[in-house]
Amino acid sequence: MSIASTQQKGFWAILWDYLTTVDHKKLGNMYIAAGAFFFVLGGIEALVIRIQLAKPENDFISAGLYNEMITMHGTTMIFFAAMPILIGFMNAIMPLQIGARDVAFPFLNSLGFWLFLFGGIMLNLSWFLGGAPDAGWTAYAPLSIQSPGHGMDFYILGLQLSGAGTLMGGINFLVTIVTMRAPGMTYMRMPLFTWTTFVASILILFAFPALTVGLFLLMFDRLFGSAFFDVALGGNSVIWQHLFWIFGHPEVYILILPAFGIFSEIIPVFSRKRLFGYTSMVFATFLIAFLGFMVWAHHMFAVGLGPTANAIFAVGTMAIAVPTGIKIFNWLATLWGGSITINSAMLWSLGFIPSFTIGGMTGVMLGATTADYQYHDTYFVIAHFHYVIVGGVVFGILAGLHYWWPKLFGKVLNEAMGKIAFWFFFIGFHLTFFIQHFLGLMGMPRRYWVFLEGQGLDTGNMISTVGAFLMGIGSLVFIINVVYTTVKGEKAGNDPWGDGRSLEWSISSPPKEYNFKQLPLVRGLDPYWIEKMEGNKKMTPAQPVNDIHMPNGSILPLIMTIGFFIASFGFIYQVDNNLWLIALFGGMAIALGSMLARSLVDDYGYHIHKEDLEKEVD
Amino acid sequence: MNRWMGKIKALILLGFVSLVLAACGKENLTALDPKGYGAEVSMDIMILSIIIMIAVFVIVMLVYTVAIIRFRRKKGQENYIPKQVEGNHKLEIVWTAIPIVLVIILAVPTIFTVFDLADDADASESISIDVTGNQYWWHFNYSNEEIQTSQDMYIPVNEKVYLNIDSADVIHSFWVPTISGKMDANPENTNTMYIEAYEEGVYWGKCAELCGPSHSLMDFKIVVVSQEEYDQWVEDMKSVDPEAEPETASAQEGKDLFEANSCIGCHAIGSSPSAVGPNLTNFANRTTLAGVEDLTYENLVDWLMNPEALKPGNKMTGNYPELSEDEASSIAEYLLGLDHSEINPESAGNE
Amino acid sequence: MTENTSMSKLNSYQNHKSKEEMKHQVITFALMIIFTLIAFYAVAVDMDKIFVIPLILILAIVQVGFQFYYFMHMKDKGHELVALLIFGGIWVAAVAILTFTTIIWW
Amino acid sequence: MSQEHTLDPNNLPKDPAKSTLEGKHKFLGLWFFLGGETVLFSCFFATYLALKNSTAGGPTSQDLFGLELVFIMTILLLTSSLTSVYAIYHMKNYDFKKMQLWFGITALLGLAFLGFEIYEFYHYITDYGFTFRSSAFGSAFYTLVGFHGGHVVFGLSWLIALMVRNARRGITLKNASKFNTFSLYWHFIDVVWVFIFTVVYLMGMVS
Ligand code: HEA
Ligand code: HEA
Ligand SMILES: [Cu+2]
Repeated sequence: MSIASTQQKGFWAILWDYLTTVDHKKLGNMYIAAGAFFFVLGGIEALVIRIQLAKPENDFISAGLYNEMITMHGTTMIFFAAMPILIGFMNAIMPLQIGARDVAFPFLNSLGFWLFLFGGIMLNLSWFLGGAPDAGWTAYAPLSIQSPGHGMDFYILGLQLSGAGTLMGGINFLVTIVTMRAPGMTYMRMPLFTWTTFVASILILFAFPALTVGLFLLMFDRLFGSAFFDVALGGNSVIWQHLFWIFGHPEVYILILPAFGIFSEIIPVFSRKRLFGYTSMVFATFLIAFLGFMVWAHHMFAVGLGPTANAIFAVGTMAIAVPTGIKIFNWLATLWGGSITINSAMLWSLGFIPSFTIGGMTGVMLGATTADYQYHDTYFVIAHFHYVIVGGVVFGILAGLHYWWPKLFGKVLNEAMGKIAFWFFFIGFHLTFFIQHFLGLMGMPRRYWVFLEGQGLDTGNMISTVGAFLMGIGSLVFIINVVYTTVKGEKAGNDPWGDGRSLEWSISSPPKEYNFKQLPLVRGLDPYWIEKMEGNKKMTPAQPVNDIHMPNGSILPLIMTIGFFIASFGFIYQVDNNLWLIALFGGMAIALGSMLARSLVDDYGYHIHKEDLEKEVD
Repeated sequence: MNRWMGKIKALILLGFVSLVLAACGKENLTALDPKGYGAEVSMDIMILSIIIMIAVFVIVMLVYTVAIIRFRRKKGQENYIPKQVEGNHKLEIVWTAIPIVLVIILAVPTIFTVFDLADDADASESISIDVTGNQYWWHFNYSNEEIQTSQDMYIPVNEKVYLNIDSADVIHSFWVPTISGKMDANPENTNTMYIEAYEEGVYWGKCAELCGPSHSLMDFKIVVVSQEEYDQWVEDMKSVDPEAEPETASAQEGKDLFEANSCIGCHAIGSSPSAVGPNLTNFANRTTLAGVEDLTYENLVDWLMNPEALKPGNKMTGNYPELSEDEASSIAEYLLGLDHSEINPESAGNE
Repeated sequence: MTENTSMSKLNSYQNHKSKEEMKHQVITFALMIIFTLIAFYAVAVDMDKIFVIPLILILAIVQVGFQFYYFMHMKDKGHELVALLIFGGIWVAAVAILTFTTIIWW
Repeated sequence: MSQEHTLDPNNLPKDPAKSTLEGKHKFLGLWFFLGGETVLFSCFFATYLALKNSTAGGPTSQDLFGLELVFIMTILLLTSSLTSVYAIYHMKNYDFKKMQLWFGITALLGLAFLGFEIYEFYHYITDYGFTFRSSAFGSAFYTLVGFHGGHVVFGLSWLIALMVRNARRGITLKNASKFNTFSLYWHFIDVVWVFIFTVVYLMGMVS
């Protein structure tokens, strides 16, 4: 348990360490790594989609496979790439920003990670077990009920597992932020990334249960013969759409708000200027979250909900432009009058502003119901949401990776390669998606396996495909950069950018397992900056050096997850053969047994002793 | 970097211009050249919104560009610390208020048009057609006229037509971009919307809600003809005799095969309500085969022998005995004789 | 620590306060039972639908308020944030139920 | 065992459940979780309300429901809420035996409730042939009420595990918060039931 020496550990010891860790930083990195893996997977699926659509009536892949491809692309990207990477940042960075030594529930944190990972594995195993889900990431009933094979079942259980993990993460972050802020870190001194983590967690808390319910209904219909969506027995498929979008729209803000938080950290640092309109930024974040729950039917304008509902939801949707606008203008005002350095992290942030603004504006256009009757389910919508998701969330993730890489891994990413990657990706991105607005309006619906020859759609689609490959090259350069940096990169100091403002820059890169030897005393917004400006090189401690209490690692989260994983297979295959009920009950027994074990054995953690701490150098 | 930025801007602009030059896509498919009431109303809102958006975007980009250029850290400024501005209430109020105003400008006409397009006051005295989406074809039932047909819908020009849309299986969505926006075809209810076409012509319709493997092949057409032609068509369709003798012997053979192989069990000819498969009354007058292919003899024979090759996952595959090439040819000949109306897509002028 | 600590060690003020609180809780419980009785009675005697449904819904909401505020101590200090989040949840719940009862009509 | 978790008899914290950081975390965590559960159950309720008349020719709510059984179940569960309040009261007074006693009664009431619920379902299935698969109404009914029942089962297992595990330990700062979170959870189950008996049973019987 000594932390004084970095003793050489064997491979198995390291593996065991990662399998049992409850350290928020390690889990954060694991989230990011797994998310990156799924991003490449989803990206390859995107490339397959674009190859298929490169020319009219192409037969690169079959119709059924195409539907599997788009479903898996959408599901993987949203649930297993974008969200986990953001949760990874929340895990790794947020506790550092509020001056905490860990999250409130380290055990739950690890459970959440494993549930997410096995959910993703579950979903992707469908490729090898008779076919992937093929009803779109939105899984509209009754198509999803009638979908043959077990693909949809993997979708349902995979999302159910990872959704449970996400919910745990959300609650964990909320409690952490409420109870574990360092002395002096009042709510209105929290960095914006912490704020957006907080608000996104609230969204998770209220949005995911709707998905959980929807998935249960789908699962009961598919696996246990209930009749929620069976019209012959009085079922109603519109219920699924409501449940999905009650979750689905807040979900897009779960994605974008943390990205907003990341930009709100980066832009001030590289403008050397405090964030303009901090209070209104916080307020706007809450307003977006609040309004986010009242707009979901804008995905259902064509369902036939009636003019009153359509009009109300149209107004709600457009209203979101206002708080988002506040944010955009505050960022611009932060740049204004600053002293701007443009490096890779900043490039991604600057690329974000115009790209996201375009995406947001097409969002408002979609919100105008009458026009949406034309846009709906066409490539215009595809263009809209890739503009906000890629131009907002993915840019945010990449900006955050460049910005926090030194903090996470102790090395600064290579600048030259960072810029090359940016330009390839940025140009490819606009090439791919800008043209799609027009394709949509020219009569190309989305989820089309082929488009016909002679309908004026050929050139646009070709351009789009070329763009996608440029994005692929950009991503590859980034991956090479990561490898290169890991091998050759220079070591980073505590504050490699020189202008760090928040607490994470006041400690070593990467931080010690206990983060702060002494909890820092926070004297205002941007605490580290304040200390630097007043001539102190570092934070004033709020307490003397004391023993630090640490939680014990545990293998139970992994075992519990494996239990649920096995049980999921039981659920899926019991329709074919009753023997699978053994897997169902066996898996459940493992999961519940490890839960019981957890609650029966008191875990008091351990202490890092004062004497050892004093030997440490910062 | 600025140099780069300029190049990219130029590139994007170039792309944009070339697009505008390439017109707005294919006539009678694009939503950008509306020839019907719904599409026109949508277009108006689109134009209003795009004007607002361009204005907003220009402002954002102006501030953005100036900020990046003017406030770039220059040589010798390495230790310069700019003023740490907390905020500015006046500015913040301005950029809250202006978007609110813009949003209201967009919201008000949106609300009015939403109610306008949902108005069904004239439903009882207008032509009304029951539209049913099926995997992967469309059925049209002119309930007042007792006419059944599939794939090609005939309507008179400049006339409000009410569509009662539902689905026989999964959710589909009825979309004819040039005439009107979409309406979903749900299995559990009937949605009503009206369309009105301003010009004669054949308009492409597409299914816009994922409905299975052949979702992208579920095209249909609206054939807009003059009022007289429409009346004529109704007349012709009503007087079709499903039992009429085909002209040639091989067509007669085809008819027998059609009946013997229980094709007739799914495909009605005439006004029979049976609608497991498309109604074939005026099959030979169709614009396309199966919605997407040229209606030629060869294509039809291929389709009859192996529909799966054209439309994966369709409901016809495997539901009838395998056909030899000869048998398929006879049936094709029979089907291509089903041109019971003088009114066909050519009457609509285009194509 | 296996021994039970006896009541006597608590200071009497605190003791008094929790006694007081207990009284409230019993009253709360009695009210809940009464509300339940009224609701069941209203249905049993077959009153007019227009009247019964709002009545029993209001009774339920008040009863649940009791549960939250008295049994679950939401009225106590230190529950502000908790209340905020619960009301957040209730808000989302209300919007969801409202739409499901209005625009899913077929 | 670390000294942090044992009680110093001369310096008893006022509220043992929230006197440690861990206790505070548990307390907040559970409340936030209940916020999520509110949405979860509201979605089940919403689905039920949308489908309650979709009986597909099968039994309707008026055919099925009877007041007596539901009334008994309601009283049982409401009372169990009170008894758990008593238990927590005694916990705050560090009276372990009484706490165990009242929690014991809570568990028994919960079990009785569950027994009646199982009887009720059995009755519908055998006497009316009304199952989970009969109609959309059937699916929605069993899912909503069944999920609540599932929560009761989980709560009971939790309670019994806690009681057994701590039977010989008495109240400590570590387990006080566990008992407290359990009781919050149990109250919430009661809250949900109040809406179930009102919205499902009572409203289902009003003609
Ligand atoms: C990160 C993800 C993300 C984000 C942030 C958004 C943001 C928004 N989205 Fe988007 N959306 C998606 C992801 C996202 N969306 C996805 C994935 C889908 C498709 C799902 C599927 O069907 O598969 C979708 C679909 C979608 C639809 C349904 C389209 C259809 O299927 O027919 C609509 C309709 O209203 C919509 C609207 C909006 C609006 C109004 C915003 C707003 O929040 C945008 C606000 C931002 C701005 C407006 C820009 C900045 C503001 C200013 C500069 C101020 C001044 C501006 C004005 C006055 C206009 N979105
Ligand atoms: C976070 C969300 C996210 C992200 C990041 C993306 C990213 C991309 N998406 Fe998106 N997409 C969705 C979410 C997302 N998508 C959703 C939700 C749908 C709707 C699905 C549905 O309809 O149900 C959709 C649908 C969708 C469609 C429409 C399909 C259809 O309707 O028929 C298309 C088509 O162009 C597309 C393209 C792309 C492209 C080109 C990218 C690019 O940005 C990807 C860039 C990344 C790469 C190119 C990967 C890089 C890989 C490497 C560097 C490794 C290389 C290794 C080897 C070659 C071995 N996507
Ligand atoms: Cu949305």
